[in-house]
Amino acid sequence: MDELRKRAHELLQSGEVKLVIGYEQGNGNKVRPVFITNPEDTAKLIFDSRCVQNLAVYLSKPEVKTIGKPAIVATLPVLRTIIQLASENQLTDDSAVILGITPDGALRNFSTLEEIETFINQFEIQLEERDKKIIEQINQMTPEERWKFWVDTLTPCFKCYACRAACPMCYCTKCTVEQNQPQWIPVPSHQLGNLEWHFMRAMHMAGRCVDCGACARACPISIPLNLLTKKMMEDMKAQFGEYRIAIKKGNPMSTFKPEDSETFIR
Amino acid sequence: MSEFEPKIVAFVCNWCTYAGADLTGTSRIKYASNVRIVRFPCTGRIDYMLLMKAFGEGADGIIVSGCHPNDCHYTSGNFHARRRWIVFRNLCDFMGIDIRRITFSWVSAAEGAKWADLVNSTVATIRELGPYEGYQNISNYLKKEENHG
Amino acid sequence: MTDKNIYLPYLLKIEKITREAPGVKTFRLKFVNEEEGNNFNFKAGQFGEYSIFGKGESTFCIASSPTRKGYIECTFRQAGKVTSALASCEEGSEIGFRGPYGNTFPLDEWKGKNLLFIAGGIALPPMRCVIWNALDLRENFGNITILYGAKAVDDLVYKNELKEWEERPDVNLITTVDPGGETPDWKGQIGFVPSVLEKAAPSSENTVAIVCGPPIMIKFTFPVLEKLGFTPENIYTTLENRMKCGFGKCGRCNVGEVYVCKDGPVFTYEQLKSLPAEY
Amino acid sequence: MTIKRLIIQKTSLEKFFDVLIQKGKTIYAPKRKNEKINYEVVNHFSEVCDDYIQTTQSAKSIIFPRTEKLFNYNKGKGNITLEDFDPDQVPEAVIWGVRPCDAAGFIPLTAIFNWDSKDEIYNTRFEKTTIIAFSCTSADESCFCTSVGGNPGNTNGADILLTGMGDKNLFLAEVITEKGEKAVSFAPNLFEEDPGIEKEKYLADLPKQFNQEEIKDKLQAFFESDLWKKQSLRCLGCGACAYVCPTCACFDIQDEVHGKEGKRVRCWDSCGLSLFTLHTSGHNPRSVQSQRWRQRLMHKFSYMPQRLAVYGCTGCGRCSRACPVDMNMLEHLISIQEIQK
Repeated sequence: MDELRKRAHELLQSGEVKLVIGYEQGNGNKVRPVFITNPEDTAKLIFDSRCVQNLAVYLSKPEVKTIGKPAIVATLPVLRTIIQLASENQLTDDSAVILGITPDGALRNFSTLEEIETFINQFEIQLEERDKKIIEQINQMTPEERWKFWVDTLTPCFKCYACRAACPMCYCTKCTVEQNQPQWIPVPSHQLGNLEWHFMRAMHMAGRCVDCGACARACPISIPLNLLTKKMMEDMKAQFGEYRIAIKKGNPMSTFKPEDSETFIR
Repeated sequence: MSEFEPKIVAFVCNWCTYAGADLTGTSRIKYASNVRIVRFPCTGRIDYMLLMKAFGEGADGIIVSGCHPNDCHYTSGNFHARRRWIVFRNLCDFMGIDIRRITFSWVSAAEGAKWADLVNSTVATIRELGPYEGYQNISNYLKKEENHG
Repeated sequence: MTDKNIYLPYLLKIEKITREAPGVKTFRLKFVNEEEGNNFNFKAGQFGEYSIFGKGESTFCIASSPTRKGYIECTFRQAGKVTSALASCEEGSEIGFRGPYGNTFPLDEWKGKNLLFIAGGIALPPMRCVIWNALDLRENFGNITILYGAKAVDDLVYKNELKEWEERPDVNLITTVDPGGETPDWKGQIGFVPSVLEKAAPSSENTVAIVCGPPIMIKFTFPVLEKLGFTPENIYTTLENRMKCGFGKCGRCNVGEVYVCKDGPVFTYEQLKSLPAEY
Repeated sequence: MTIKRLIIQKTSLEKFFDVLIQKGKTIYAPKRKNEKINYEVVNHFSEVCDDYIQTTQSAKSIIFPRTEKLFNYNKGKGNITLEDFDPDQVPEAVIWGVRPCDAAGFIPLTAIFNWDSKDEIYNTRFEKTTIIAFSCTSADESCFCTSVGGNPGNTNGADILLTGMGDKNLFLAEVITEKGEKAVSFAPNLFEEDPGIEKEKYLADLPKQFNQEEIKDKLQAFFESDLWKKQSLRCLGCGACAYVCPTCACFDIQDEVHGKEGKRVRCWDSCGLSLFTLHTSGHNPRSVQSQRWRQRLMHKFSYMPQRLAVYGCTGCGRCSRACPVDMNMLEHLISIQEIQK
């Protein structure tokens, strides 16, 4: 933590960055994002196991961007996000200084996106046992049970869009859900509107999701909506051979292989 | 009570399947009349949301069909579509959307008979499955009263 | 006894459609229920929620004068979901209308004064209502000057009425188009509204100015008016914030604590100056 | 009317609940599901959860549902028929187990739906709903009702307020309104005269942390302050705070159509969402998040007291609990209070 504060201090002091995006102590036992522009305030920075929010979401926020070049505290999921954003031409080497945090909690500097890419490739995205178990349970259900499970799970959603707001990959300024000519997704949060919204969100995450869990953590009513993206990730691994975040690879959904399975096509 | 007549929406590409369906007609092959055809330039243009909308508006079954691999008028549109269908199908299945109600197929401009067979067998399948009540229950929100959440 | 459902619209039949300019149409609307039509009253400056059933509601002014009874008119540009649906309507079809909402132009206070109307582009409709209202009560007012500008000749709306106003001896009409927007036979002015206004230099003596137009036009017109001697309380304009309900509940249109749908849409420049810059 | 003070035994309370059900009331009460507690239709007293500080969502959705029909329409050939909202369709309801801050939330809601034009749909639901509140015997760090004119035993907004004594086998029942009196009249024998119970003794202790009048006065000069950006930089711009709030009333009006039939509905919306004020032209009066945050706070603590003479916050603390990035209302209000003029 001292090292992180020291590095942040240096970066702000030298003027290399105008802003450090990190975590600070919040109310109660909460931690929260902090935006530091004054080197003196770097003492506020903390890092511990509670610091799981994906800070990369702020890299595309207009008011954060106007402050100037940021340095960002980046855990493994954030590093993955940065690479995915780079592959979608949302970031370059110069966009931000990366204050990497390795899975064992050490500060690690990266000077290029390639370095980050090499680093994250050491850690394959793996589902936790708990998630695997839940997904397996759902798979074991009959289609009717699965349908009931998801309708029941998604009905409480009141469409506050916290999942979208917390997701760093949802950087579109106008979301499909807000397109009204035609109205793809009903605005009210009734069952159909909710199902279509979550289905659409999952499909738009296909091959892009870095499994940071921000969407599910942001949900004020605790809908486990990242089960959808997790399952999709597993499917894509099985169907397309791998699920890897890389700068120059093309999204799995915008590429194809001539030998892709078509056993289901008549 | 009258017998259930499945409502089926077919999303087809202009170059192969639409021409194939046309051939079915000009060849005077008789086939089930339950299908409403929606023509697209290419299967690559068929957004999964359109399929969701079809169910939402009361379709009991869906056919999605285009050119055989390597025959795409735009070279690779159907390959891209195939990828999306794989992911789409998996997600549908995981969410309990009845994937038996969505038939994917390649029907070329010369396969008039295949189109007739495809429609007939799809209609038979859906007839057996019955109306898609699960989806219609959630989409008929007009019948529902307020949502207190 | 319960109150009426304030969200329930009147049904109006489109009696006549006039194509005003590219993408701009005027509807003449008649109440399907005659009694409702007879009881319907509004004042110049008020607006309503026009709706296409199945698409939704859209907010714009009533463009006809309250002195013309039996119908209302609206003029809109095809832009969003609802206006696009409205644009595809045919004569004889039915639409919904809720209103009238909002405050009004104080025509009574203007009695005996000269009126200077300044409008740009699609903003003539809200002003047309008050122009006709004033013309129908012509003896109440002094000089009436109308300065109207648009991007190009084709974009000028109410072409027939512009002709009528031009021919009337008791109206001074100045039309202008932006440089490059003129046609070979264009006889009006060429130039932006503020500069044409400055050149025309109408007297501010016993005169109120009513300005409607795109924000950029308004921004540059106010200083010219002040230069000409108009005081802020004698300059009127309208604010056009996004609205859903029209009666101060949905929470969209407020500028600070002022609700455009209730306290507006008509504001004096003096009132605008006291509002936070949130419009 | 003056508040009538009675007492009721816990066993009688259960009977009272059953009487309300027998009288045909739809009872919404806190129910635990997947670690979250929310108001749901409850048919048996045993399902009602009573060990909670606050439900995740507020009780407002029972009177101001998140999606609500305004009227139906039918599009025939050329002509349209409208079918008005039918007040008789609205069930007689009871909200059981509301916290005083939630009950108080209906005061600003009623004000919003009734200034100038009266919203018949809201009013019908409100009049048909009896609010049975329970005083708070504990509070958490997000609670701040005492700072916004409320308190853990506040009777404002409730029809009946129950306060549990000690081990909660006995409750003080304060009957506040005629609606409350009517509910009691269904089973008057279950209630006894109050022997003079000192209610305050049993309430949660929650010190006042700011003065809302002072904040209201200060805010007038703060519109252009850089405070808003400082506070809201971490705000993600979702609508979670507004949707869990007992007083947020902003809504959208949408059409739902299925073939020839359709309905116009009103559904929740939030000033925190970026498209809330977007004009068709592309112009947006509140184009960045700090402006939207300012709107949220100013609306509750400046505009509403000015226009409706009521504050738009009851201190329930839900927004702070729901926020994924710890935008804490109490903390922000205290920081405004601390700014030196």
